Amino acid sequence: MEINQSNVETTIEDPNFLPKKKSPRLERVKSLMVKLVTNKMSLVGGIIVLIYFVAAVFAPWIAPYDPLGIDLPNKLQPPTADHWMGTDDKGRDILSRIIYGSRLSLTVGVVSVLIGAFFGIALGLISGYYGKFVDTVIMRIIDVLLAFPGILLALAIISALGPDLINVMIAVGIFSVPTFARIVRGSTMTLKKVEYIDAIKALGASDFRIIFLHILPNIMSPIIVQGTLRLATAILTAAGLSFLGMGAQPPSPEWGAMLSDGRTFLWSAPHVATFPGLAIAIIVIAFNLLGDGLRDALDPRMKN
Amino acid sequence: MFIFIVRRVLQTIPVLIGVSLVVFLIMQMVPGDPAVLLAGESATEEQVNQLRSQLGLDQPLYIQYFDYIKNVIQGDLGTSIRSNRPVLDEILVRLPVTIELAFWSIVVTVVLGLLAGVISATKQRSLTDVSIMVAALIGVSLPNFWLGLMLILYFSVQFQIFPVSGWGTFAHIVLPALTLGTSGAAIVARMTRSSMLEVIRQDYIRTAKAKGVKQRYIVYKHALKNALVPVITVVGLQFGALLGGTVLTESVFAINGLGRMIVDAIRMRDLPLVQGSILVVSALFVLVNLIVDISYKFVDKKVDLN
Amino acid sequence: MTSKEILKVRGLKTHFKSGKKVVKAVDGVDFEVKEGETLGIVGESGCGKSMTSLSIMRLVDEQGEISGDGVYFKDQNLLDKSEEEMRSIRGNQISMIFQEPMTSLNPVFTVGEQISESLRIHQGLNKSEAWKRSVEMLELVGIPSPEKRAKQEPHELSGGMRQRVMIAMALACNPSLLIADEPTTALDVTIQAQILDLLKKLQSEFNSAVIMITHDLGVVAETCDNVVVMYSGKVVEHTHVDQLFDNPLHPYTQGLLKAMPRIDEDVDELYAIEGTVPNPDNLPKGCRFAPRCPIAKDICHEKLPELTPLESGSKVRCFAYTDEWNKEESQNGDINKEAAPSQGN
Amino acid sequence: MVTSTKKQPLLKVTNLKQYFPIKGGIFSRTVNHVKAVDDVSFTVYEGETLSIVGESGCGKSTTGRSILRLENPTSGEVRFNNINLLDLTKREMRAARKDIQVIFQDPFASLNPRQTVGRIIEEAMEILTDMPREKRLDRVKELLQQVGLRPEYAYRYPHEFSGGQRQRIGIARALATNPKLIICDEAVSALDVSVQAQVLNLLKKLQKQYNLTYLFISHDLGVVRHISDRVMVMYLGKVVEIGEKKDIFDHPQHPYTKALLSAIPEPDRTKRKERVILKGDVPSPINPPTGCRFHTRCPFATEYCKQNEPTIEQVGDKTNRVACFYAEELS
Repeated sequence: MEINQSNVETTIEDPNFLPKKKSPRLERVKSLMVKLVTNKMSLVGGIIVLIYFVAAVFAPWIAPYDPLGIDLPNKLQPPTADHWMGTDDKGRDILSRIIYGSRLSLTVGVVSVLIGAFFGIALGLISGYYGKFVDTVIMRIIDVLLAFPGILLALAIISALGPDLINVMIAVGIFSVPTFARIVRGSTMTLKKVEYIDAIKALGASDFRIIFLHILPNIMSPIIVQGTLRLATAILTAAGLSFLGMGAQPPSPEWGAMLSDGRTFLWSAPHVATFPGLAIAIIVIAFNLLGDGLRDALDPRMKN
Repeated sequence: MFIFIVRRVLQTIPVLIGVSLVVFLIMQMVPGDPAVLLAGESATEEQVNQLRSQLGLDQPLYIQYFDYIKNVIQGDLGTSIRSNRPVLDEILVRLPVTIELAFWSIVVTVVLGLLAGVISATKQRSLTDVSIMVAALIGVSLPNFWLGLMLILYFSVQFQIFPVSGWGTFAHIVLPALTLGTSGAAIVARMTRSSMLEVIRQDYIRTAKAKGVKQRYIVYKHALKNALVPVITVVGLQFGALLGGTVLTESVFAINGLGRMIVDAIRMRDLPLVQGSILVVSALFVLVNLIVDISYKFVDKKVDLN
Repeated sequence: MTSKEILKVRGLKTHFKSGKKVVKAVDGVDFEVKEGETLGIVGESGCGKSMTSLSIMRLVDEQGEISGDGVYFKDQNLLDKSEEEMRSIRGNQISMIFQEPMTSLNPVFTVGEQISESLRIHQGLNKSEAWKRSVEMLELVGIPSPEKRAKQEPHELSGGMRQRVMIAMALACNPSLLIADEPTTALDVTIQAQILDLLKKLQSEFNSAVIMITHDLGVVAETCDNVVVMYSGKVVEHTHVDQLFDNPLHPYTQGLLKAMPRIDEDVDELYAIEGTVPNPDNLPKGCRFAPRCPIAKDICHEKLPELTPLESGSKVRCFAYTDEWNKEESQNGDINKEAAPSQGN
Repeated sequence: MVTSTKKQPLLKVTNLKQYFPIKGGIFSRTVNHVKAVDDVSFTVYEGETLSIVGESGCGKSTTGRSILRLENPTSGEVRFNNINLLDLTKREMRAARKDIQVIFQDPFASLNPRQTVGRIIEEAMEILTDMPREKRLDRVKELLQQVGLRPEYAYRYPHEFSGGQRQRIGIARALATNPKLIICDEAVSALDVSVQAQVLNLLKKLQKQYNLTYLFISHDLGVVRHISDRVMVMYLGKVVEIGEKKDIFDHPQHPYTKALLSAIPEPDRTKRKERVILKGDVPSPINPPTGCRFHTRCPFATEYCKQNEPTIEQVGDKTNRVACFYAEELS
C-alpha cells in the first residue's frame, strides 16, 4: 500500500515538461507580437496604421502647409516639389489636407467602432448567455438593424439628425452594432456549453462573475479581430457619407469630402480626387491586413 | 421543408414591422416642425395648423404610426414635397434602373468571386493564390466611389471605351457594375477560399482520398458543394451591401436610380420621399434574404436555422 | 503455418517539420502482415499508430515527410509509386475505415452514391450497376431495407449504421488489405460488439488481411491474431495475441495490461505507469520508455535498443532480452519482481 | 475492505424527471420532449461510490447535472442531507454547493484557459467560503500536493499541463471546499489507460482520506468495477438494474445488463463467454418505446413487455433490484 501511494505521488515529475517560469500573460502578449511580426503582411499593416496615427497626432508639425490656407493663384497645380500631391481648386495643399484629414478619419473610425462595440458586446453577451425570450427579442432587434442594406441606415439617421461629423460617428456606430452583437452572441453560446463554465456554475457563481470573469476574457480574441476589421469598414463608410455631402462639411479636410470636391476637376486635375482616395484605400488595406494577421495569430485552429 | 418556408416567411413580418417602425421613428427625430416644413415658408400660422390636423400630426405618436402603416399597406407612401407626386410613383420610376444595376453587380460578385476563390484554394500558396488574395484584399479596401471615379478617369476619359455616365445600353452598365460588384467579389473570393480550405481538412475528404478519388474530383465534387454552404450566406449579405452601395455608385455615374434619388431627397429635405424609398429598399432586401435562406436550406438540408 | 506476407513495412518514418522542431510521429517502424491475418496495432494516444496507417496509404498531409526502407505491398514498394498508381491501389486493393463515423462520410451525398463511387472508379461499373452493387453491399453489412437506406444522406443514419456504411464502402472492391483505424472507439459497447462481429464475419467471407488499430486491449484480444505494440513512434513488441496476454515481454506492455481495469477481477489498487508519454519533438536519448520504466538501467538511458527476435518468434525492443543486460548494474538495485520480464520463453 | 453496516443515506433521488422541450412547427411551439431522465430514483450512502453506467443517451450524465442543478429538473426530489435541493433558492443552493462538487470529463475543456491553476482552485473557495485570501493560497498549495502536483504549479496556466495533470487540477478544485459528495462525470474517460490508472488510484486514495462519497458516472464497465461499491444501470432514461457491484457484475439479472457485460471485449481468452449481441440501435428518447423501453432490442421480449412497464423490484437472493418482468425466470 505504501509503495503504491508513493507511486501516485511521483507520477508527475517531469522536469522537462514545463517551460521556465515567466509571467504567462506577458508571454502570451509577447508570442502574439512575435506572430504578428513574423507574418509579413500584418507587419506591413501595423506599420502603416502606426504611420497614420503618428501623422494624425503630429499633424501641425508634419504638414507643410495650412490645410485651410487658400492660395488661389496656385490652384489645381499638379504634384510638384513644393506641393507633393498638388493643390486643389482653392490652391490648398492636398498633402497637408490629407495629413490633417487622418485626424478626422481615425477619430470617426475609432469612436464609431467603440460605440458599436460597446452596445454590440452588451447585447451579444446578454442574448447569448440568457438565451430564450431575451435572446429572441434582442435578435429580432438585430435583424431589424440588419434589414437596412449597407449604409442606408446610417443615411437615414443622418437625414434626420443632419449632416455633421458627430452624427456620422453615431450613425456608423449603430451600423456596427449588429456585427459585434452577432459575433459575441455566437461565441458566448459556444462558450456556455464548455465544461469550465459548467464547473464554475456548479460552484454557484453569480451570472455577473460568469459573464465578466469567465466568458468575456475568453471571447476577446474575436472581438479584437472584429474591432480591427470594423475600423476599416467604419472609415470607408464615414468617407462615403462625407462624399455624399452627409458628413464633414467644407472646408474641413475630410478625405471623402475632398474626393467629392475633386470630381468636378476629374478631367483637368485628376490628382485632386486621386490622392484622398488613395489615402482612404491605404489605411483601409492596413486595417484589413492587421485584422487578418490578428485573426491568424489568435485563432486556435491555426496553432499546430 | 414546407413548415420551414412558412415559418421563415412569417418571421419576416416582425422584421418588416420593425423596419417601418425604425424609419418612422427616425423621421420623428427630425428637428423642426414637419408641418411648417411642408406648408412652406410663406404660410400663415393658421395654414400650418390646418395642415397639421389634416396630416394627423396633432395625434399621439402611436396613432400616427398606425395611420402610416395603414397607408403603406394600401400603397400610399405619402407625397413628395418637391415634386408633389405620390412617393410610390417616384420610386417605381427609379426602381427598375437600380434593380438592373444590382443584378449585374451581383453577377460580377458571384462569378468573379467564386472563380477567384476556387482557383486560389486549389493552388494554395502558389503565386496565383497570392496574387488573387492580394487583389481581393485591395478589392475589399477600395472605396467604391473612388474606384468608380478612377474607372471613369481611365476607361472613359483616357481610353474612351465606356461612356462616362448615363444609362440605357449595356456599355453604360459595365463600369457601374464593376464598381459596385468589386468589393463583393473580393469578399466572396476570400470566403470561398477559406471555406474550401476548411472543407479540405475534413474527415470525409480523407475518406475520399482513401477511396482513390482523383484530386480534381475531390475538389469539384466532394469539397465544392460543401464549401458553398457558407458562401451562399455571404452572397446574401453582400446583396444588402450592394443595395446600399447603389447610393454611392449612382451618384458617381450620374445614374437616375433609386439610390441617387435618396441622396437628392435627403439634400432637399424631402422627408416623405426619403422615408418611402428607404422602406422600399429595405423591404426588397428582406425579401432577398428570405429567398437566400430558403435556397440555403435546399443546399444544406441539415442546416439548423433555429 | 507460413502464409505469404501481404504487407511488409521496413523502417517507416513520418516526420513533421514545424519551424526548427521535428515531430517524429512515426520513427522507424517495422512489421509485416500475412494474408488473411488480422494484425493489431495498439498503443496510447500519440504513439503514432494512426499515423503509421496513414503513412502506408500515403495519406499524410503535405507537412508530413514519409521516408523509410520500404512499404512492400505484394512485393511492390508503395513508397516508390507515383500518386496516380497509389490512387489505383487506394480503395481498391487497400482500403480504410476511420474512427469517426459521424464525420468520415460526405454530408452532401447519399450513402449509395458514396459506395458507388469506389466501384465506378476501380471496377469501371456504370451508374446503375454500381448502384445495384452498393445496395447489395449495404445488405451484406446488415443494414435493413438497403434500397431505402442507399438513398439517404449520412445525417439520417445512426453512428453504428454509418460505420456499417464505411465498412461496405471499404469492402466494395474486395481489397486484399483493410486498415481499420479505431473503428469502434466512437461507438457504444453494444454497437461496438455488433461492428466487431460484422468485421470478423466479413473478413472470413472476403479473406482480406486486416490491420486493426486500437487503444483497447480487449478489442485486440477479440479480433487479432498478432499484435504490434507501439510506444512513442516505435514498435516495442510484436507478438502473437495469446503471448501478449499470457506472457507480455516489454515492460510497457506489462504495465499497460496491469493498468487496465478489468470487468472480471477486483484489485484494490491499479498498477500505474509513472510519468507521461514523452513529447514527440523532444524524445529522450536512449530507450523512449526508459524514463517511465521500473527496471531501467544506465544503458537504457544511453542507447536505443533494437527490435530483437526471440526464440518464441516474438520480437521485443528491450535490453532486458539482450546479453548486454546482465553486464549492467541495476540502477535501482532492487528490481520490482512483478514488473521484471520473465526470461526464457 | 470497508463494509459499512450502518449506512447513512447522503443523497436520495426520488422520481427525478428531466425533459427537454423540442421546438417545432410553424410557431416554434414545444411539440415534444426529449425524455432524458424519466422517473429515476436511487440513494447514495455516505462514504460509498455509486456508479451509473449505460450507453450514450441513457441519461446518466443528465442525472448528474440535474442533481447539481445545472439543468432544471422537470419534477422529482433530490434530497441531500434530507434537504430537497430542487426547492432551494439560488442563494440557499449556493450554501449546499459547498458539499456537492463535480469533476468533468474533458481535461482540456473543464479549466478556464485564462486563469492560473491557483486562481481556478481558489475561486471555488472565494465563492463558497469566507476564507481570507492568504489562507486560500495556502490551501491551494496544500490541495495541489494532495492531488500529487507541486505547489509551484499554482502560478501556471492549464495549457502547460498534460491531460492527467489537468484532471488532477480538476480534482483539487472539487476538493477545495471540503465537499461530502463528488459527482464524477466520466472523469477518466478521456485519459489513456496508464494515466487513467493514476487518476483512479488518486480518487480512491482521497475517498479513504476524506470519507468522500462518489457518484461515479461512466460508460466504461472496467473502470466502474474497479471504483464502485454499488452500480446502477440505466437505459433510455430509466434505471434497469441496481445492486452491489459484485452482484451486478457476477450475477446480472436484467437482459440489458447481461448484454452490456457480454459486449465488453474480454482480454483473457480463457474467460471467453457467449456473446449476446443486441440488435439495432438505442431508440430515440423523444418517442421511447411503450412498455418496457428495452423490448425493441431484448432477445426475450414478449407481447406483455410491449404493453406494460416493469417496476424495479428485488429479484433473487442477491442485492440486485431489477426492472424486468422475467428476471426471475431468466436468471
